[in-house]
Amino acid sequence: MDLSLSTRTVGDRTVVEVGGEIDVYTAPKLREQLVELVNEGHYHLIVDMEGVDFLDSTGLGVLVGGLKRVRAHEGSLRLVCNQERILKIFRITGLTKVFPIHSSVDEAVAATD
Amino acid sequence: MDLSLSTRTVGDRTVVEVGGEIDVYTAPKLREQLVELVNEGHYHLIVDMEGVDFLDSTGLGVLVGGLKRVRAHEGSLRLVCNQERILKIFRITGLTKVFPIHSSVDEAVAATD
Amino acid sequence: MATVELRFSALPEHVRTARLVAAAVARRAGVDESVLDEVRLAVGEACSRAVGLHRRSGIDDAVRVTLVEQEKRFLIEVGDGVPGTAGTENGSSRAIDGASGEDAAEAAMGLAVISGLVDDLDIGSDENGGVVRMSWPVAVHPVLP
Amino acid sequence: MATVELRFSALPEHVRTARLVAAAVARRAGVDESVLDEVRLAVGEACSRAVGLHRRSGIDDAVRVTLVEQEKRFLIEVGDGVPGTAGTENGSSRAIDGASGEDAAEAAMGLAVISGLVDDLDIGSDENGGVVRMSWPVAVHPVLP
Ligand SMILES: Nc1ncnc2c1ncn2[C@@H]1O[C@H](COP(=O)(O)OP(=O)(O)O)[C@@H](O)[C@H]1O
Ligand SMILES: Nc1ncnc2c1ncn2[C@@H]1O[C@H](COP(=O)(O)OP(=O)(O)O)[C@@H](O)[C@H]1O
Repeated sequence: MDLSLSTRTVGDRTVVEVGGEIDVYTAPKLREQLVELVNEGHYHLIVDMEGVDFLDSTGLGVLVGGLKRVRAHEGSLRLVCNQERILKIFRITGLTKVFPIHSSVDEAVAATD
Repeated sequence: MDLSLSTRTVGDRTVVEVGGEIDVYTAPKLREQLVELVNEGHYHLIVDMEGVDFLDSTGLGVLVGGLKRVRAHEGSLRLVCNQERILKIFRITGLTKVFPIHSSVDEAVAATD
Repeated sequence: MATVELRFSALPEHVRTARLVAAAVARRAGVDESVLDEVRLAVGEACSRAVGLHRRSGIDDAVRVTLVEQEKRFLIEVGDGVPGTAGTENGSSRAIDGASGEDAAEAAMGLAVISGLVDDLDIGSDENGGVVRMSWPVAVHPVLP
Repeated sequence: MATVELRFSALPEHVRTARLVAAAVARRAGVDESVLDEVRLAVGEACSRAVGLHRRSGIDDAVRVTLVEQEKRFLIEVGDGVPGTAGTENGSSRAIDGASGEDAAEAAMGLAVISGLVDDLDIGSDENGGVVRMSWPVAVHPVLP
Protein backbone atom coordinates (compact mmCIF):
# COMPACT_ATOMS: atom_id res chain seq x y z
CA MET A 1 0.00 0.00 0.00
CA ASP A 2 1.21 3.44 -0.78
CA LEU A 3 1.70 6.47 1.36
CA SER A 4 -1.04 9.04 1.83
CA LEU A 5 -0.45 12.47 3.34
CA SER A 6 -2.85 15.20 4.33
CA THR A 7 -2.18 18.36 6.26
CA ARG A 8 -4.38 20.62 8.36
CA THR A 9 -3.90 23.41 10.86
CA VAL A 10 -5.19 23.34 14.44
CA GLY A 11 -4.36 26.63 16.25
CA ASP A 12 -0.60 27.10 15.90
CA ARG A 13 -0.04 23.40 15.24
CA THR A 14 0.13 21.70 11.90
CA VAL A 15 -1.19 18.15 11.79
CA VAL A 16 0.21 15.80 9.16
CA GLU A 17 -2.00 12.75 8.82
CA VAL A 18 -0.06 9.86 7.38
CA GLY A 19 -1.56 6.65 6.01
CA GLY A 20 -0.16 3.51 4.40
CA GLU A 21 3.43 2.34 4.44
CA ILE A 22 6.38 4.50 5.39
CA ASP A 23 9.37 2.64 4.05
CA VAL A 24 12.51 3.04 1.98
CA TYR A 25 10.35 3.66 -1.09
CA THR A 26 7.85 6.18 0.27
CA ALA A 27 9.86 7.90 3.02
CA PRO A 28 11.26 10.51 0.59
CA LYS A 29 7.72 11.76 0.01
CA LEU A 30 7.18 12.24 3.74
CA ARG A 31 10.55 13.99 4.03
CA GLU A 32 9.59 16.40 1.24
CA GLN A 33 6.34 17.18 3.00
CA LEU A 34 8.07 17.91 6.31
CA VAL A 35 10.78 20.01 4.66
CA GLU A 36 8.14 22.01 2.79
CA LEU A 37 6.14 22.67 5.96
CA VAL A 38 9.22 23.89 7.81
CA ASN A 39 10.24 26.05 4.87
CA GLU A 40 6.76 27.61 4.92
CA GLY A 41 7.23 28.47 8.58
CA HIS A 42 5.29 25.65 10.25
CA TYR A 43 7.47 24.81 13.24
CA HIS A 44 5.02 22.95 15.47
CA LEU A 45 4.20 19.70 13.80
CA ILE A 46 2.04 16.80 14.86
CA VAL A 47 2.47 13.64 12.81
CA ASP A 48 -0.62 11.48 13.15
CA MET A 49 0.45 7.89 12.51
CA GLU A 50 -2.84 6.16 13.29
CA GLY A 51 -3.31 5.23 9.63
CA VAL A 52 0.21 3.87 9.21
CA ASP A 53 0.39 0.16 8.43
CA PHE A 54 4.11 -0.20 8.21
CA LEU A 55 7.09 1.84 9.39
CA ASP A 56 10.74 1.01 8.89
CA SER A 57 14.03 2.62 9.87
CA THR A 58 14.02 4.85 6.80
CA GLY A 59 10.75 6.31 8.07
CA LEU A 60 12.27 6.75 11.52
CA GLY A 61 15.20 8.58 9.92
CA VAL A 62 12.83 10.99 8.19
CA LEU A 63 10.99 11.69 11.45
CA VAL A 64 14.32 12.32 13.20
CA GLY A 65 15.28 14.62 10.34
CA GLY A 66 12.00 16.48 10.76
CA LEU A 67 12.61 16.84 14.47
CA LYS A 68 16.04 18.34 13.87
CA ARG A 69 14.58 20.81 11.41
CA VAL A 70 11.80 22.10 13.65
CA ARG A 71 14.17 22.26 16.62
CA ALA A 72 16.43 24.56 14.63
CA HIS A 73 13.46 26.97 14.80
CA GLU A 74 12.57 26.29 18.45
CA GLY A 75 9.72 24.16 17.16
CA SER A 76 8.33 20.77 18.10
CA LEU A 77 7.41 17.48 16.47
CA ARG A 78 4.91 15.29 18.25
CA LEU A 79 3.65 11.91 17.20
CA VAL A 80 0.21 10.38 17.57
CA CYS A 81 0.30 6.60 17.70
CA ASN A 82 -1.58 3.88 19.54
CA GLN A 83 -0.55 0.89 17.47
CA GLU A 84 1.56 -1.52 19.46
CA ARG A 85 3.49 -2.79 16.44
CA ILE A 86 4.51 0.73 15.45
CA LEU A 87 5.31 1.79 19.03
CA LYS A 88 7.54 -1.27 19.31
CA ILE A 89 9.81 0.09 16.59
CA PHE A 90 10.22 3.38 18.44
CA ARG A 91 11.03 1.46 21.61
CA ILE A 92 13.56 -0.86 19.97
CA THR A 93 15.48 2.10 18.57
CA GLY A 94 15.26 4.19 21.75
CA LEU A 95 13.27 6.86 19.93
CA THR A 96 10.49 6.86 22.53
CA LYS A 97 12.94 9.02 24.48
CA VAL A 98 13.34 11.41 21.56
CA PHE A 99 9.75 11.93 20.43
CA PRO A 100 6.75 12.90 22.54
CA ILE A 101 4.19 10.24 21.60
CA HIS A 102 0.50 10.92 22.23
CA SER A 103 -2.58 8.76 22.05
CA SER A 104 -4.72 11.31 20.20
CA VAL A 105 -4.37 14.44 18.10
CA ASP A 106 -6.31 16.39 20.76
CA GLU A 107 -3.82 15.37 23.39
CA ALA A 108 -0.92 16.34 21.15
CA VAL A 109 -2.51 19.72 20.37
CA ALA A 110 -3.03 20.41 24.07
CA ALA A 111 0.52 19.41 25.03
CA THR A 112 3.21 21.93 25.90
CA ASP A 113 6.82 21.21 26.81
CA MET B 1 -6.15 -17.01 0.34
CA ASP B 2 -6.94 -20.63 0.97
CA LEU B 3 -9.78 -22.79 -0.18
CA SER B 4 -12.95 -23.18 1.84
CA LEU B 5 -15.52 -25.88 1.20
CA SER B 6 -18.94 -26.47 2.67
CA THR B 7 -21.59 -28.91 1.61
CA ARG B 8 -25.36 -28.98 2.05
CA THR B 9 -28.27 -30.90 0.59
CA VAL B 10 -31.23 -29.30 -1.23
CA GLY B 11 -33.78 -31.94 -2.27
CA ASP B 12 -31.86 -34.53 -4.29
CA ARG B 13 -29.09 -32.05 -5.08
CA THR B 14 -25.86 -31.56 -3.15
CA VAL B 15 -24.52 -28.02 -3.11
CA VAL B 16 -20.78 -27.56 -2.63
CA GLU B 17 -20.03 -23.97 -1.73
CA VAL B 18 -16.46 -23.10 -2.63
CA GLY B 19 -14.57 -20.03 -1.44
CA GLY B 20 -11.06 -18.68 -1.91
CA GLU B 21 -8.53 -19.77 -4.52
CA ILE B 22 -8.81 -22.94 -6.57
CA ASP B 23 -5.34 -23.42 -7.95
CA VAL B 24 -2.59 -25.98 -8.37
CA TYR B 25 -2.08 -25.97 -4.60
CA THR B 26 -5.67 -26.26 -3.38
CA ALA B 27 -7.35 -28.11 -6.25
CA PRO B 28 -6.52 -31.55 -4.76
CA LYS B 29 -8.68 -30.67 -1.76
CA LEU B 30 -11.65 -29.91 -4.03
CA ARG B 31 -11.04 -33.12 -5.95
CA GLU B 32 -11.10 -35.13 -2.71
CA GLN B 33 -14.38 -33.51 -1.74
CA LEU B 34 -16.00 -34.31 -5.09
CA VAL B 35 -14.70 -37.88 -5.08
CA GLU B 36 -15.99 -38.40 -1.56
CA LEU B 37 -19.43 -37.08 -2.43
CA VAL B 38 -19.71 -39.36 -5.44
CA ASN B 39 -18.48 -42.34 -3.41
CA GLU B 40 -21.19 -41.59 -0.86
CA GLY B 41 -23.80 -41.71 -3.59
CA HIS B 42 -24.31 -37.98 -4.29
CA TYR B 43 -24.62 -37.87 -8.06
CA HIS B 44 -26.33 -34.49 -8.58
CA LEU B 45 -23.84 -31.82 -7.63
CA ILE B 46 -24.05 -28.06 -7.73
CA VAL B 47 -20.75 -26.27 -7.28
CA ASP B 48 -21.38 -22.73 -6.07
CA MET B 49 -18.40 -20.65 -7.15
CA GLU B 50 -19.66 -17.23 -6.05
CA GLY B 51 -17.04 -17.07 -3.31
CA VAL B 52 -14.17 -18.08 -5.57
CA ASP B 53 -11.50 -15.39 -6.01
CA PHE B 54 -9.21 -17.27 -8.30
CA LEU B 55 -9.53 -20.28 -10.58
CA ASP B 56 -6.84 -21.79 -12.76
CA SER B 57 -6.66 -24.69 -15.20
CA THR B 58 -5.93 -27.18 -12.42
CA GLY B 59 -9.25 -26.20 -10.90
CA LEU B 60 -10.94 -26.61 -14.26
CA GLY B 61 -9.40 -30.06 -14.52
CA VAL B 62 -10.87 -31.05 -11.18
CA LEU B 63 -14.32 -29.84 -12.21
CA VAL B 64 -14.07 -31.80 -15.46
CA GLY B 65 -13.00 -34.83 -13.42
CA GLY B 66 -16.02 -34.37 -11.17
CA LEU B 67 -18.31 -34.14 -14.19
CA LYS B 68 -16.95 -37.42 -15.57
CA ARG B 69 -17.48 -39.12 -12.23
CA VAL B 70 -21.12 -38.07 -11.79
CA ARG B 71 -21.89 -38.85 -15.42
CA ALA B 72 -20.69 -42.40 -14.85
CA HIS B 73 -23.69 -42.59 -12.50
CA GLU B 74 -26.12 -40.72 -14.76
CA GLY B 75 -25.61 -37.71 -12.51
CA SER B 76 -25.07 -34.02 -13.15
CA LEU B 77 -22.65 -31.28 -12.17
CA ARG B 78 -23.90 -27.70 -12.40
CA LEU B 79 -21.98 -24.54 -11.65
CA VAL B 80 -23.18 -21.31 -10.10
CA CYS B 81 -21.11 -18.33 -11.16
CA ASN B 82 -21.77 -14.68 -11.95
CA GLN B 83 -18.24 -13.38 -11.83
CA GLU B 84 -17.06 -12.18 -15.19
CA ARG B 85 -13.39 -12.95 -14.54
CA ILE B 86 -14.19 -16.53 -13.62
CA LEU B 87 -16.66 -17.00 -16.48
CA LYS B 88 -13.97 -15.75 -18.84
CA ILE B 89 -11.79 -18.74 -17.99
CA PHE B 90 -14.59 -21.16 -18.82
CA ARG B 91 -15.14 -19.36 -22.11
CA ILE B 92 -11.47 -19.32 -23.08
CA THR B 93 -11.22 -23.06 -22.59
CA GLY B 94 -14.53 -23.85 -24.26
CA LEU B 95 -15.92 -25.32 -21.03
CA THR B 96 -19.04 -23.15 -21.13
CA LYS B 97 -20.22 -25.78 -23.59
CA VAL B 98 -19.47 -28.59 -21.16
CA PHE B 99 -20.90 -27.25 -17.90
CA PRO B 100 -24.37 -25.85 -17.30
CA ILE B 101 -23.62 -22.51 -15.62
CA HIS B 102 -26.33 -20.84 -13.54
CA SER B 103 -26.63 -17.44 -11.96
CA SER B 104 -27.99 -18.69 -8.64
CA VAL B 105 -28.19 -21.85 -6.57
CA ASP B 106 -31.99 -21.70 -6.78
CA GLU B 107 -31.84 -21.67 -10.56
CA ALA B 108 -29.41 -24.61 -10.53
CA VAL B 109 -31.63 -26.55 -8.13
CA ALA B 110 -34.66 -25.95 -10.33
CA ALA B 111 -32.86 -26.95 -13.53
CA THR B 112 -33.39 -30.25 -15.27
CA ASP B 113 -31.66 -31.51 -18.38
CA MET C 1 15.16 -1.79 -16.85
CA ALA C 2 14.57 -2.92 -13.30
CA THR C 3 14.43 -6.65 -12.94
CA VAL C 4 13.12 -8.99 -10.32
CA GLU C 5 13.86 -12.66 -10.47
CA LEU C 6 12.16 -15.38 -8.46
CA ARG C 7 13.38 -18.95 -8.24
CA PHE C 8 11.45 -21.60 -6.42
CA SER C 9 11.57 -25.34 -5.98
CA ALA C 10 8.90 -27.13 -7.97
CA LEU C 11 6.13 -27.21 -5.37
CA PRO C 12 2.52 -26.17 -6.03
CA GLU C 13 2.46 -23.87 -3.01
CA HIS C 14 5.12 -21.60 -4.49
CA VAL C 15 3.01 -20.93 -7.57
CA ARG C 16 0.93 -18.61 -5.40
CA THR C 17 4.02 -16.73 -4.35
CA ALA C 18 4.92 -16.27 -8.00
CA ARG C 19 1.43 -14.91 -8.74
CA LEU C 20 1.70 -12.52 -5.82
CA VAL C 21 5.10 -11.24 -6.88
CA ALA C 22 4.17 -10.88 -10.53
CA ALA C 23 1.03 -8.91 -9.75
CA ALA C 24 2.80 -6.66 -7.22
CA VAL C 25 5.70 -5.86 -9.50
CA ALA C 26 3.46 -5.42 -12.53
CA ARG C 27 1.24 -2.99 -10.64
CA ARG C 28 4.24 -0.96 -9.59
CA ALA C 29 5.56 -0.99 -13.14
CA GLY C 30 2.36 0.64 -14.32
CA VAL C 31 0.46 -2.28 -15.79
CA ASP C 32 -3.20 -1.35 -15.83
CA GLU C 33 -5.32 -2.51 -12.86
CA SER C 34 -7.79 -4.14 -15.26
CA VAL C 35 -5.04 -6.35 -16.70
CA LEU C 36 -3.53 -7.47 -13.39
CA ASP C 37 -5.96 -10.38 -13.10
CA GLU C 38 -4.73 -11.58 -16.45
CA VAL C 39 -1.11 -11.26 -15.38
CA ARG C 40 -1.81 -13.20 -12.21
CA LEU C 41 -3.63 -15.97 -14.02
CA ALA C 42 -1.13 -16.25 -16.89
CA VAL C 43 1.87 -16.38 -14.57
CA GLY C 44 0.11 -18.93 -12.40
CA GLU C 45 -0.60 -21.14 -15.40
CA ALA C 46 2.94 -20.89 -16.71
CA CYS C 47 4.34 -21.72 -13.27
CA SER C 48 1.90 -24.60 -12.67
CA ARG C 49 2.95 -26.02 -15.99
CA ALA C 50 6.65 -25.68 -15.12
CA VAL C 51 6.08 -27.27 -11.71
CA GLY C 52 4.27 -30.17 -13.38
CA LEU C 53 7.07 -30.64 -15.91
CA HIS C 54 9.74 -30.64 -13.18
CA ARG C 55 7.86 -33.10 -11.04
CA ARG C 56 7.10 -35.51 -13.85
CA SER C 57 10.71 -35.32 -15.07
CA GLY C 58 12.10 -35.70 -11.54
CA ILE C 59 14.07 -32.48 -11.91
CA ASP C 60 15.35 -30.80 -8.75
CA ASP C 61 16.18 -27.44 -10.29
CA ALA C 62 14.24 -24.33 -9.41
CA VAL C 63 11.56 -22.85 -11.63
CA ARG C 64 12.62 -19.32 -12.65
CA VAL C 65 10.37 -16.30 -13.06
CA THR C 66 11.93 -13.13 -14.43
CA LEU C 67 10.12 -9.80 -14.39
CA VAL C 68 11.54 -7.07 -16.57
CA GLU C 69 10.29 -3.51 -16.71
CA GLN C 70 10.90 -2.26 -20.19
CA GLU C 71 10.08 1.21 -21.33
CA LYS C 72 6.68 0.39 -22.73
CA ARG C 73 6.11 -3.26 -21.86
CA PHE C 74 6.25 -5.35 -18.76
CA LEU C 75 7.88 -8.66 -19.63
CA ILE C 76 7.53 -11.92 -17.72
CA GLU C 77 9.50 -15.06 -18.47
CA VAL C 78 8.82 -18.38 -16.81
CA GLY C 79 11.60 -20.88 -17.37
CA ASP C 80 11.60 -24.57 -16.60
CA GLY C 81 14.58 -26.92 -16.44
CA VAL C 82 13.29 -29.53 -18.86
CA PRO C 83 15.43 -29.51 -22.00
CA GLY C 84 13.30 -29.41 -25.13
CA THR C 85 13.47 -31.82 -28.01
CA ALA C 86 15.98 -30.26 -30.38
CA GLY C 87 14.31 -28.49 -33.25
CA THR C 88 10.87 -28.55 -31.67
CA GLU C 89 9.25 -25.34 -32.71
CA ASN C 90 6.08 -26.03 -30.92
CA GLY C 91 6.45 -25.67 -27.17
CA SER C 92 3.00 -26.93 -26.47
CA SER C 93 3.58 -30.30 -28.05
CA ARG C 94 6.80 -30.57 -26.07
CA ALA C 95 4.95 -29.92 -22.82
CA ILE C 96 2.33 -32.46 -23.63
CA ASP C 97 4.78 -35.08 -24.87
CA GLY C 98 6.27 -35.20 -21.40
CA ALA C 99 2.93 -35.86 -19.79
CA SER C 100 0.71 -38.91 -19.74
CA GLY C 101 -3.06 -39.12 -19.93
CA GLU C 102 -4.74 -36.61 -17.69
CA ASP C 103 -1.51 -34.72 -17.09
CA ALA C 104 -1.51 -34.06 -20.81
CA ALA C 105 -5.08 -32.77 -20.62
CA GLU C 106 -4.11 -30.48 -17.78
CA ALA C 107 -1.05 -29.15 -19.57
CA ALA C 108 -3.17 -28.51 -22.64
CA MET C 109 -5.79 -26.68 -20.60
CA GLY C 110 -3.09 -24.52 -18.98
CA LEU C 111 -1.74 -23.55 -22.37
CA ALA C 112 -5.24 -22.88 -23.62
CA VAL C 113 -5.78 -20.44 -20.77
CA ILE C 114 -2.45 -18.67 -21.32
CA SER C 115 -2.89 -18.33 -25.04
CA GLY C 116 -6.47 -17.18 -24.61
CA LEU C 117 -5.39 -14.48 -22.19
CA VAL C 118 -2.09 -13.15 -23.40
CA ASP C 119 -1.79 -11.26 -26.67
CA ASP C 120 1.97 -11.16 -26.71
CA LEU C 121 3.00 -14.73 -26.00
CA ASP C 122 6.02 -16.74 -27.04
CA ILE C 123 6.66 -20.33 -26.07
CA GLY C 124 10.24 -21.29 -26.69
CA SER C 125 13.34 -22.45 -24.91
CA ASP C 126 16.75 -21.37 -23.70
CA GLU C 127 19.85 -23.32 -22.61
CA ASN C 128 18.12 -24.53 -19.44
CA GLY C 129 14.79 -25.63 -20.82
CA GLY C 130 11.43 -24.30 -21.88
CA VAL C 131 10.60 -20.61 -21.52
CA VAL C 132 7.17 -18.99 -21.65
CA ARG C 133 7.52 -15.28 -22.50
CA MET C 134 4.60 -12.93 -22.01
CA SER C 135 4.34 -9.17 -22.04
CA TRP C 136 1.81 -6.46 -21.32
CA PRO C 137 1.78 -2.73 -22.03
CA VAL C 138 2.56 -0.33 -19.22
CA ALA C 139 1.04 3.09 -18.68
CA VAL C 140 3.39 5.88 -19.71
CA HIS C 141 3.49 7.22 -16.16
CA PRO C 142 4.07 4.42 -13.69
CA VAL C 143 2.53 4.61 -10.24
CA LEU C 144 4.44 6.90 -7.86
CA PRO C 145 4.57 6.40 -4.09
CA MET D 1 13.59 -28.16 2.38
CA ALA D 2 11.66 -26.04 -0.10
CA THR D 3 13.47 -22.92 -1.16
CA VAL D 4 12.40 -19.69 -2.76
CA GLU D 5 14.94 -17.22 -4.01
CA LEU D 6 14.28 -13.64 -5.03
CA ARG D 7 16.78 -11.44 -6.81
CA PHE D 8 16.09 -7.81 -7.51
CA SER D 9 17.98 -4.81 -8.79
CA ALA D 10 18.87 -2.37 -6.03
CA LEU D 11 15.78 -0.14 -6.15
CA PRO D 12 13.76 0.88 -3.09
CA GLU D 13 10.49 -0.18 -4.70
CA HIS D 14 11.55 -3.82 -4.82
CA VAL D 15 12.06 -3.92 -1.07
CA ARG D 16 8.28 -4.08 -0.75
CA THR D 17 8.16 -7.05 -3.07
CA ALA D 18 10.74 -8.77 -0.88
CA ARG D 19 8.65 -8.10 2.22
CA LEU D 20 5.55 -9.45 0.49
CA VAL D 21 7.28 -12.63 -0.64
CA ALA D 22 8.96 -13.25 2.70
CA ALA D 23 5.72 -12.87 4.63
CA ALA D 24 3.75 -15.04 2.18
CA VAL D 25 6.28 -17.86 2.16
CA ALA D 26 6.82 -17.67 5.93
CA ARG D 27 3.08 -17.91 6.57
CA ARG D 28 2.82 -20.95 4.35
CA ALA D 29 5.84 -22.52 6.03
CA GLY D 30 4.00 -22.32 9.36
CA VAL D 31 5.63 -19.29 10.95
CA ASP D 32 3.22 -18.01 13.58
CA GLU D 33 0.84 -15.19 12.50
CA SER D 34 2.01 -13.10 15.45
CA VAL D 35 5.59 -13.20 14.20
CA LEU D 36 4.89 -12.36 10.56
CA ASP D 37 5.06 -8.62 11.23
CA GLU D 38 8.53 -9.15 12.58
CA VAL D 39 9.55 -11.17 9.53
CA ARG D 40 8.22 -8.49 7.22
CA LEU D 41 10.00 -5.70 9.06
CA ALA D 42 13.30 -7.54 9.48
CA VAL D 43 13.44 -8.58 5.82
CA GLY D 44 12.55 -5.04 4.79
CA GLU D 45 15.34 -3.61 6.91
CA ALA D 46 17.90 -6.09 5.63
CA CYS D 47 16.88 -5.39 2.03
CA SER D 48 16.83 -1.61 2.49
CA ARG D 49 20.31 -1.86 3.90
CA ALA D 50 21.49 -3.97 0.97
CA VAL D 51 19.89 -1.59 -1.53
CA GLY D 52 21.65 1.33 0.19
CA LEU D 53 25.00 -0.46 0.09
CA HIS D 54 24.63 -1.30 -3.61
CA ARG D 55 23.65 2.23 -4.53
CA ARG D 56 26.42 3.89 -2.55
CA SER D 57 28.96 1.45 -3.97
CA GLY D 58 27.63 1.81 -7.50
CA ILE D 59 27.10 -1.95 -7.77
CA ASP D 60 24.77 -3.23 -10.49
CA ASP D 61 24.32 -6.75 -9.12
CA ALA D 62 21.01 -7.91 -7.77
CA VAL D 63 20.22 -8.13 -4.08
CA ARG D 64 19.46 -11.76 -3.20
CA VAL D 65 16.86 -13.00 -0.74
CA THR D 66 16.78 -16.73 0.00
CA LEU D 67 13.94 -18.34 1.93
CA VAL D 68 14.57 -21.84 3.23
CA GLU D 69 12.00 -24.01 4.98
CA GLN D 70 13.88 -26.18 7.40
CA GLU D 71 12.25 -28.77 9.58
CA LYS D 72 11.83 -26.54 12.61
CA ARG D 73 13.02 -23.12 11.49
CA PHE D 74 12.27 -20.78 8.65
CA LEU D 75 15.53 -19.27 7.44
CA ILE D 76 15.94 -16.03 5.51
CA GLU D 77 19.19 -14.81 4.06
CA VAL D 78 19.63 -11.40 2.50
CA GLY D 79 22.84 -11.09 0.52
CA ASP D 80 24.41 -7.97 -0.91
CA GLY D 81 27.17 -7.71 -3.49
CA VAL D 82 29.53 -5.52 -1.52
CA PRO D 83 32.64 -7.50 -0.61
CA GLY D 84 33.50 -7.17 3.08
CA THR D 85 36.79 -6.04 4.50
CA ALA D 86 38.73 -9.27 4.94
CA GLY D 87 38.75 -10.47 8.50
CA THR D 88 35.99 -8.12 9.61
CA GLU D 89 34.01 -10.05 12.14
CA ASN D 90 31.54 -7.31 12.70
CA GLY D 91 29.21 -6.86 9.76
CA SER D 92 27.61 -3.81 11.24
CA SER D 93 30.81 -1.79 11.27
CA ARG D 94 31.38 -2.85 7.66
CA ALA D 95 27.96 -1.59 6.65
CA ILE D 96 28.49 1.71 8.35
CA ASP D 97 32.04 2.18 7.09
CA GLY D 98 30.69 2.27 3.58
CA ALA D 99 28.26 5.04 4.42
CA SER D 100 28.80 8.68 5.15
CA GLY D 101 27.07 10.91 7.70
CA GLU D 102 23.37 10.42 7.71
CA ASP D 103 23.59 7.27 5.61
CA ALA D 104 25.60 5.84 8.46
CA ALA D 105 22.91 6.85 10.93
CA GLU D 106 20.30 5.19 8.75
CA ALA D 107 22.29 1.99 8.39
CA ALA D 108 22.78 1.94 12.14
CA MET D 109 19.07 2.42 12.74
CA GLY D 110 18.24 -0.39 10.35
CA LEU D 111 20.57 -2.75 12.16
CA ALA D 112 19.18 -1.62 15.49
CA VAL D 113 15.70 -2.58 14.31
CA ILE D 114 16.80 -5.97 12.99
CA SER D 115 18.77 -6.89 16.07
CA GLY D 116 15.99 -5.70 18.33
CA LEU D 117 13.48 -7.86 16.49
CA VAL D 118 15.24 -11.06 15.56
CA ASP D 119 16.45 -13.51 18.17
CA ASP D 120 18.40 -15.68 15.80
CA LEU D 121 20.48 -13.25 13.77
CA ASP D 122 23.86 -13.59 12.14
CA ILE D 123 25.56 -10.86 10.15
CA GLY D 124 28.37 -12.26 8.07
CA SER D 125 29.49 -12.63 4.50
CA ASP D 126 29.89 -15.10 1.67
CA GLU D 127 31.86 -15.02 -1.57
CA ASN D 128 29.62 -12.33 -3.04
CA GLY D 129 29.38 -9.91 -0.16
CA GLY D 130 27.57 -9.38 3.11
CA VAL D 131 24.84 -11.73 4.24
CA VAL D 132 22.23 -11.16 6.93
CA ARG D 133 20.89 -14.50 8.20
CA MET D 134 17.75 -14.61 10.29
CA SER D 135 15.51 -17.46 11.36
CA TRP D 136 12.23 -18.04 13.11
CA PRO D 137 10.58 -21.14 14.53
CA VAL D 138 7.82 -22.84 12.55
CA ALA D 139 4.78 -24.59 13.93
CA VAL D 140 5.10 -28.37 13.80
CA HIS D 141 2.12 -28.61 11.47
CA PRO D 142 2.37 -26.10 8.66
CA VAL D 143 -0.76 -24.58 7.19
CA LEU D 144 -2.59 -26.88 4.79
CA PRO D 145 -4.78 -25.68 1.89
N1 LIG E 1 18.65 6.42 13.71
C1 LIG E 1 19.02 7.68 13.83
N2 LIG E 1 19.42 8.11 15.02
C2 LIG E 1 19.80 9.37 15.17
N3 LIG E 1 19.80 10.25 14.17
C3 LIG E 1 19.42 9.86 12.99
C4 LIG E 1 19.00 8.57 12.74
N4 LIG E 1 18.62 8.47 11.45
C5 LIG E 1 18.83 9.65 10.92
N5 LIG E 1 19.31 10.49 11.85
C6 LIG E 1 19.67 11.85 11.67
O1 LIG E 1 18.53 12.48 11.18
C7 LIG E 1 18.89 13.22 10.08
C8 LIG E 1 18.26 12.56 8.91
O2 LIG E 1 17.66 13.51 8.28
P1 LIG E 1 17.15 13.25 6.85
O3 LIG E 1 15.78 12.74 6.96
O4 LIG E 1 18.15 12.43 6.14
O5 LIG E 1 17.13 14.73 6.40
P2 LIG E 1 17.76 15.46 5.20
O6 LIG E 1 18.45 14.48 4.34
O7 LIG E 1 16.54 16.01 4.59
O8 LIG E 1 18.66 16.44 5.86
C9 LIG E 1 20.37 13.19 9.90
O9 LIG E 1 20.95 14.32 10.44
C10 LIG E 1 20.78 11.96 10.64
O10 LIG E 1 22.02 12.09 11.27
N1 LIG F 1 -8.76 -29.48 -20.02
C1 LIG F 1 -9.39 -30.65 -20.02
N2 LIG F 1 -10.19 -30.93 -21.03
C2 LIG F 1 -10.78 -32.11 -21.06
N3 LIG F 1 -10.64 -33.06 -20.13
C3 LIG F 1 -9.83 -32.77 -19.10
C4 LIG F 1 -9.19 -31.58 -18.99
N4 LIG F 1 -8.46 -31.60 -17.84
C5 LIG F 1 -8.68 -32.76 -17.30
N5 LIG F 1 -9.51 -33.49 -18.05
C6 LIG F 1 -9.98 -34.82 -17.82
O1 LIG F 1 -10.62 -34.77 -16.60
C7 LIG F 1 -10.13 -35.82 -15.81
C8 LIG F 1 -9.35 -35.19 -14.72
O2 LIG F 1 -9.77 -35.76 -13.67
P1 LIG F 1 -8.96 -35.60 -12.38
O3 LIG F 1 -9.48 -34.42 -11.67
O4 LIG F 1 -7.53 -35.65 -12.69
O5 LIG F 1 -9.50 -36.88 -11.69
P2 LIG F 1 -8.77 -38.08 -11.02
O6 LIG F 1 -7.31 -37.87 -11.09
O7 LIG F 1 -9.34 -37.95 -9.67
O8 LIG F 1 -9.27 -39.22 -11.83
C9 LIG F 1 -9.22 -36.67 -16.63
O9 LIG F 1 -9.91 -37.77 -17.11
C10 LIG F 1 -8.81 -35.76 -17.73
O10 LIG F 1 -8.60 -36.44 -18.94
